[in-house]
Amino acid sequence: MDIELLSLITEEGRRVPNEILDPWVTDVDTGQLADLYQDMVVIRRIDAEATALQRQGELALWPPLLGQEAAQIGSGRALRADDFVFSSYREHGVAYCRGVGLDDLVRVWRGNTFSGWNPFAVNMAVPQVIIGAQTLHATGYALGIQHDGADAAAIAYFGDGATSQGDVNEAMVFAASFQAPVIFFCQNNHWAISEPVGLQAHAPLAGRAAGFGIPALRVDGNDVLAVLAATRIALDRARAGGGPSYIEAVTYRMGPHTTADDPTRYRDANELEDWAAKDPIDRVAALLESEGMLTPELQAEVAAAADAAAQGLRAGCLGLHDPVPMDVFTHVYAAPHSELDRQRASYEGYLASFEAVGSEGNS
Amino acid sequence: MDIELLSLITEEGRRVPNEILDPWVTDVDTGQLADLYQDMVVIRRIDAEATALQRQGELALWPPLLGQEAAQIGSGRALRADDFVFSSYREHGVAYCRGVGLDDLVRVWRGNTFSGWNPFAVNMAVPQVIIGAQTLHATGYALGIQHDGADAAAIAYFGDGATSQGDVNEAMVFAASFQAPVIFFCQNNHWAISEPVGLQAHAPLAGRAAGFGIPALRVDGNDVLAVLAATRIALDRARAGGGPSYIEAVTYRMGPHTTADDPTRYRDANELEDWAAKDPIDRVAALLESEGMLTPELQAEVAAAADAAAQGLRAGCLGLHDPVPMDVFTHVYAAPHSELDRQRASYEGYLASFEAVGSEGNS
Amino acid sequence: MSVLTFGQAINAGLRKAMDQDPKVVLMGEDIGKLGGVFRITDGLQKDFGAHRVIDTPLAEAGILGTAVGLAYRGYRPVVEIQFDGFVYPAFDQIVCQVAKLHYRTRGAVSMPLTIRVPFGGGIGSPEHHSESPEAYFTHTSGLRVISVSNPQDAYTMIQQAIASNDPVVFFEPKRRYHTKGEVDEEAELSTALPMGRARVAVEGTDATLVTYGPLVPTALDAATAALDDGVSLEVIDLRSLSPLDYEPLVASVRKTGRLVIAHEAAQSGGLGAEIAAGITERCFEYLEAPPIRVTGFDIPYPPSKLETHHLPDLDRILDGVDHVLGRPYAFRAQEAGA
Amino acid sequence: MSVLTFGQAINAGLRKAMDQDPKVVLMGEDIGKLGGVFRITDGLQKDFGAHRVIDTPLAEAGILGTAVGLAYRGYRPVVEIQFDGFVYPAFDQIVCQVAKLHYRTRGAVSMPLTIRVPFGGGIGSPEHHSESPEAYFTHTSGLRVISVSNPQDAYTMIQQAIASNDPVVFFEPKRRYHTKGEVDEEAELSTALPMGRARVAVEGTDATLVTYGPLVPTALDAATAALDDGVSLEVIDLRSLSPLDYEPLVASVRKTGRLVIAHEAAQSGGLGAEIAAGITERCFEYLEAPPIRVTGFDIPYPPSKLETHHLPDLDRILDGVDHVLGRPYAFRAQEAGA
Ligand SMILES: Cc1ncc(C[n+]2csc(CCOP(=O)(O)OP(=O)(O)O)c2C)c(N)n1
Ligand SMILES: Cc1ncc(C[n+]2csc(CCOP(=O)(O)OP(=O)(O)O)c2C)c(N)n1
Ligand SMILES: [Mg+2]
Ligand SMILES: [Mg+2]
Repeated sequence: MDIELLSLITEEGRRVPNEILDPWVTDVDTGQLADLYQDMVVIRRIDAEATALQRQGELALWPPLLGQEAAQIGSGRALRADDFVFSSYREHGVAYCRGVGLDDLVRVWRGNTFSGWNPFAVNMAVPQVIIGAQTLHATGYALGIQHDGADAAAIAYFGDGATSQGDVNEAMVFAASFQAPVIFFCQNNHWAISEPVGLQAHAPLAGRAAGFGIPALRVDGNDVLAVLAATRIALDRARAGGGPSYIEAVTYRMGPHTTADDPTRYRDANELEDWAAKDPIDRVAALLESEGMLTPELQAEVAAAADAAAQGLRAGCLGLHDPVPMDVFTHVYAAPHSELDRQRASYEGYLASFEAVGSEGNS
Repeated sequence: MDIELLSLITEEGRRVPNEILDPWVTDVDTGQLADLYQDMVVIRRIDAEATALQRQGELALWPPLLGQEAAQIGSGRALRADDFVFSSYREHGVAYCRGVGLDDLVRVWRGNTFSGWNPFAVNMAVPQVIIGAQTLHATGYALGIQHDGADAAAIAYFGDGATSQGDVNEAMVFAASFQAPVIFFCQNNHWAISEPVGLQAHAPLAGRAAGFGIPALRVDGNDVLAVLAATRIALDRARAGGGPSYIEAVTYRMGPHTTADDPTRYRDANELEDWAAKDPIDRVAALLESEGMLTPELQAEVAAAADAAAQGLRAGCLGLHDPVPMDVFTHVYAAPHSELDRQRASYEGYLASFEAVGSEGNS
Repeated sequence: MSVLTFGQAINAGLRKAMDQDPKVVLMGEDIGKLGGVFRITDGLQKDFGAHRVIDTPLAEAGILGTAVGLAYRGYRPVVEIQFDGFVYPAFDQIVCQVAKLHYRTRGAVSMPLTIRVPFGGGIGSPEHHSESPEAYFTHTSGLRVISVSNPQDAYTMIQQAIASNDPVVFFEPKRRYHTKGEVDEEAELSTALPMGRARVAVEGTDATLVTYGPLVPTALDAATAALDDGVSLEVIDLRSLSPLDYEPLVASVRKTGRLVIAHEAAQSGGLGAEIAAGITERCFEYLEAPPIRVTGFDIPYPPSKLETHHLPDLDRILDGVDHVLGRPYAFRAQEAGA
Repeated sequence: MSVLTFGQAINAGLRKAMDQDPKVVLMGEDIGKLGGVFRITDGLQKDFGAHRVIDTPLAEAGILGTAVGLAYRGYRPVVEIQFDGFVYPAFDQIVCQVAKLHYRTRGAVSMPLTIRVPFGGGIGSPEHHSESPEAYFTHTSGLRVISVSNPQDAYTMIQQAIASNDPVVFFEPKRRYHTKGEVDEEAELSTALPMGRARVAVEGTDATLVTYGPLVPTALDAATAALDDGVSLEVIDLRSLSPLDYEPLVASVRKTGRLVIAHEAAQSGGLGAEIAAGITERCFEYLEAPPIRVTGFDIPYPPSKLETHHLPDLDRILDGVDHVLGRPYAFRAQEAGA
């Protein structure tokens, strides 16, 4: 199964035509390209700052997106406010596009909570850790959109490793069966922790979709314009009642799986070098440059935005309030639950007993 | 996705050429065709007898194979003794080909046991009720074959409905990843209880395989010769180290889902009529007839074999011994288990107490 | 008052819930045209349309996972798992998503799912068709678990479950689907006994017999049989398995001093363990004997010809009562003597 | 005797099992080159080859299902589930296939699988990484369930589990992976305490404290702290969660009359319920107080900054001891007074 890899910006930053994608980005002028460039630079900087915060002990863990900026910004910027995102844990770039606050981006990773934001405030579910589970949620949400007669879409982000999970395949079955307005957005970053994509599949992942009756596109995931175009194609199909779509964005995880991971144990330095040459930001910079747009002003502006984001992130992170002990009992149920209430009361009494006894002892 | 439906014997019983399948059945002369014919007649008769036994209260349930004789005999007869079968609950025809005894065919359905036979005696696992689960078992078994350096194959039988299950898709992922010698044999009988195949998929099921990197064939499942050929192709690939294959045998469940089902609630009589015209046995009879082979002698022989099978089945069924109460505790574990042993002893005492008290009372 | 079978009562309850709230949608395998293999959803697709009574592809994780997505979108999915033994492919979605999303999102996302599971044995079925998996769910924080025992509760509680903003696993004792009973279809839901509450089904003084779902009728028979022998059993129908409603249980055991718990599920780690432990904690000084569990054995559900040897029946329950009263085999002696 | 970390001890045990039986194969995500996310299989793929230490595609049902097939073919698969919270996608294969195949086939097919699950909390992980799902498995007939608490047992019992012809779910307390201890790598497996047996870790007379896995070291600390206060605790390390080894438990409770059970899992339906019920049945006349459970709460595992408020620690265990001794807050008064 041979599936063409579509692109609009070459590794060297040359804009090339593509008849499938071109019609969908005719409106993207160099100004907008500069915006995408800025988004990518900013999110890379946020990512680096979060990694630093983890190294400094301020975050428990961080899954870097380094290398995947184009895949996330290109798709994230294609979405409408009333679309709904179901992501995995690595889609900080998408969250950024949705308008998630900087402190909210790291709240979960600091260990304060499992929910960085209210999903309905930004129409993006909280990140999913169980690999692939969110693809079904997106499909169900899309069914709801369909029942409501709305023209929004749901989009599920998942990795190359996730394609092996039953849930992801069942999601495609359900989506195709009901022609639900959902986009399966696979970031093939070539690795699932230490496992190369070749262990999950010998054939291109985009090829999976056709068998389920779902049209697929395979795009250069480091090409922000190609990703934008592909996502717009899928969104248009969803809004027009054309059912689900599948996008494989071929990219690369340039960092470790998470800050707890040491990729030198399992992958070649050469591979990383090869991919560094395909950097998603560099190529847009080169394109802007060649179009005379990468002015010192722009660069200064972008750098300032990145700095501000990094500072905002750090301040936001350090400013997060620790949760209070009795939070462990809150929101397990929507309505009172006799057994849990008993346990809560008992623990409250237990904590109070220290104070009581303590003050006794001190008296 | 257009996938050709391959066949060698038309609905009317005409032998037609097919360049993919023909090379694999050059050895099948009319004598062997007559044998396949007999197998199909016999298994249809067994199936009818089992249905009758259920109606008469001798079996708790029976899932008829009526209409699927060619798919099961064609594939079952292609297998070697050292191949290993993992089936669902409907593959009585395959079990028959493996040499499963007639009483063993109904043992489970009488409610005596969950295991009609010793899987290793006939190299066929006990039927699987959990939809799709057996496809992973077949894949694992095939991995074992591969590790052993043997040239056998594993074959998994499953239905059109099963294709929606995560397990079946994961099995394809694993099989493709390890290039395991396994055959995914899907009997698309058009129904999963009351759900038409169109609910599971809008595209041909055989199309699923390619995306996983697995070669597929779509054959007329009511054409015993085509099924035999397709299975041989897949087996040959497996034995030669060529990895997994997928076969969709397009057939029809002419009876109810099980004897507990009433298909008139959900499907058209017309549909049944259409498929009756494609009967797998009639067309072989017609072909044999046209070749002058359907002699009165053959017909008598086949009828006698079918009668004998039916009688053997009935006698075998009625002759089955009821299990004894303490069997409930047997074989839960391979080694002693203190808690279960305690429960067994206690129940033994309980049962004995009736006798003790009973005899007291009588004295 | 109408006389309905258990199955009809659930059907009527589903219909009422769907009538009252357009966000209620049913999902499952074969629930549409066929009306489900037990016909519980009979006629509903015809009346409410294929949009609200959704025949799904054959994949339980898929059903639960899409139900989660529908809940995100504001729907109240009512999922039918065809048989108890087929709930496990959906276990991950139930345990990691359905049960946790409200907590995970600090209350922002509700999961008002109802997961209907026909459960238990006694109908002569093949393997995987007679399971009692309730303890897996009662041990899962974030879920509510219900088991109904009669048509009236079935009718009322399925509506309460659907109205609950928490996810509810709703166990229907399939061998009682054809039991008939009076059902008041007019009563206001708000006046009914809340979903989380147990009910004293028979009052008594000598021992407390607690059970739920399919064994409630058996327990009622046991109370009758015991009374013939001069033993007064108090029978409690739990109705809610999570949370457990300890109030009537504690009151009863403080009165009787003796407790027998019956369920079909395997003993080790079954709900009976929790009840025995919970009651011992709460009523230690009142107990005259240790709580006794009359349950299925620690075995996979056996072939149907043997199921009567696994399922607690009248005799085994009376045997348990005998033991907790410290008079083993008294009932049996009586029977034999009679 | 060598001094090994917990993790190294399991590694050494796996290595020995693989050396001795070519049918032993390891399967899991990232267990090959990486040696697993906890490095438990470090170096094994290098030494035994990719055929015997198999990096699988990312699908837990797939791993367990193919392991079942390998067992059919005569292999003894040792499966690693990367974290406790990822075992649920495989639940169906474990509960319906692995646990039942021996029974279903009347003993013809064995399922000598070992399912290794790093479990429990206390390492500051994100959600789904700190679960204690053992009760789901102890309630599943057909499985054996183990939880080890120290390097020596880890080394020995992983070999016993692999040698077992029954499927074993093997819970490894991940927060103890770096604990060091002496391990006798030369001792004959046949001379070791059998896998199904509990061990009295500390002898005592005033109360019995029973736990397993990650809380055993905490329980040992509790015994020391209690002794300072003149309370003699008997600590029992269960080791086997299914079956439970009641012999030393019963002996201990008959001696002390008081029982505290500790585990990280949620209380309702946790293993503590079974132990409390089982001990009450067996030791009713000996009990001076109801068995007390010190456990995680009935909540989804909380965010890591709150996990210390969910996990039973030294203080909460001592509080439980206080209560079972009928002297609430005695320890605390002492601390405060000191
Ligand atoms: C069900 C489940 N199994 C295993 C894991 C552990 N795990 C976390 S991330 C990961 C790899 C995911 O790879 P991929 O889908 O390619 O996404 P990526 O991390 O590359 O973005 C694994 C195995 C998990 N979180 N959930
Ligand atoms: C996991 C699971 N879910 C549901 C069922 C109930 N069930 C039994 S057979 C069946 C339909 C299967 O259809 P298909 O795969 O096409 O096989 P066929 O019966 O047509 O041979 C269903 C839903 C089951 N046995 N297992
Ligand atoms: Mg990846
Ligand atoms: Mg079918």
